[in-house]
Amino acid sequence: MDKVKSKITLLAFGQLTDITGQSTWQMEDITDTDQLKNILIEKHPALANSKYLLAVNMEIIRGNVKLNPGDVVALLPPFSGG
Amino acid sequence: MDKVKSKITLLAFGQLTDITGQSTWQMEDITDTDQLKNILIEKHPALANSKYLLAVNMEIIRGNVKLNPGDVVALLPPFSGG
Amino acid sequence: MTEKKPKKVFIDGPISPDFVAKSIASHSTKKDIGAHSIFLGQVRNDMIDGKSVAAIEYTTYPEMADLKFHEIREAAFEAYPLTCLHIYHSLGTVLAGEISLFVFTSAIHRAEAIKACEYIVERIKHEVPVWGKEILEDGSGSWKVNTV
Amino acid sequence: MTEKKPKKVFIDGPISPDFVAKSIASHSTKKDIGAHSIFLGQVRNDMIDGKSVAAIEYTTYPEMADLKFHEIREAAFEAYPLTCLHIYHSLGTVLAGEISLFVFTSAIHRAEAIKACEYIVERIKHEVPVWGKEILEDGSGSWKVNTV
Repeated sequence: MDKVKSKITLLAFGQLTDITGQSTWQMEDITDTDQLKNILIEKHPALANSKYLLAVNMEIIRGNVKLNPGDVVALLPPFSGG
Repeated sequence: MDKVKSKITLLAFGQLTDITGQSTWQMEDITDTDQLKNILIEKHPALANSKYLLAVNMEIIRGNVKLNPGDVVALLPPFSGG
Repeated sequence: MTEKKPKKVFIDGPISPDFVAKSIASHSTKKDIGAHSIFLGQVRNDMIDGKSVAAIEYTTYPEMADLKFHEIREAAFEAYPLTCLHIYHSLGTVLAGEISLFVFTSAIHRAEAIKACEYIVERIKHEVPVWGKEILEDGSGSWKVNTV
Repeated sequence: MTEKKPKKVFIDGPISPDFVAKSIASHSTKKDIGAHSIFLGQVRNDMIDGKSVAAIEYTTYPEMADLKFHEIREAAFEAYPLTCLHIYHSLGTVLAGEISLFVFTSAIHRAEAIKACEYIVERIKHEVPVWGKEILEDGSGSWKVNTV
């Protein structure tokens, strides 16, 4: 039960899904976005060379941000709509 | 014959036709645009209070311009296309 | 002046939405186009002396207008890398709510299409000898003055 | 954030010229409108590594895109005195030559409609989470990068 609560949801889009191999998944025991980024780069080294922004609960963040259980963190490659 | 050759053609457009009462006519023995304007205002005093530009052979002119037989002089009120 | 023949700009009566659609559709074969910018002028039912405008009757000095449209077209192609450029203007009666001006620019990238369209609309409003007589609901007329 | 429900922006597949025509026609009853400005994004058949783009497949982060479109709409109405504003964007496959973005602003005077349309297009390109994968003629894919 506590485990479910401690999870954050990850979303990847566009070219980043080629690197992450999945577009949505969950992770446990992540305290902030710096820690998250390090773990992601360890798992997917190609992310280090990728340009992307993080959105926490649909808001783009800069710098390090504390994460809470239930947060949705999205990895957004450069937009190319229109 | 010479009389025909010495004529210039006048064109009036838009609200100016309400003043001139005609949209195209000819005039004789006009040497320049200053003289033309004076004659027109004499005939149609309301022109003195009208905003308009003169085009000689489809080119808008400023200041006084010499007129030659066969020239087409147009009285252009402010444009309101679109 | 070039020797190119001026393109037909004037249309009798209003410009229909279907005409705009056909113009757009005809560009689907030009696959280097990335952006279209369109301006449409629509006749407003402004109130004048307590009476609303029912229609505008457009007249022109056709030879000079053709020359001006041609100059504006050439200048736009000179100033912006456009793929396509079309200008249509109504003559005669256009009812309130109907369209009387249609400017359509196409380019590889958006900035050029957008800037060129705006440039052309401004030049048309200031330089092309067209006059609109506003026909009021009671049938009387009032000469239109453009917003600068 | 207001309580207004975000308007539907996304369309499956290309935006047809007829859809644009219907949007234009629906404004003929709004007789205080004097000017419409329309931007259309069209898919280009760019050459990538010697192969031409046959189509773009658009995907999005729907919840965030809806939020962004809503923010952009509110900001545009705040910044410009608009009568109407419509935004449509394609999802899924749009072939080269077809239209994937349709921004439509209407105002009493031309300056507001034109400026607002440009403002909205720029914000969409920079802020809305949509991604285009260019599908090349041999079926391979290449992720699109927007012109800044």
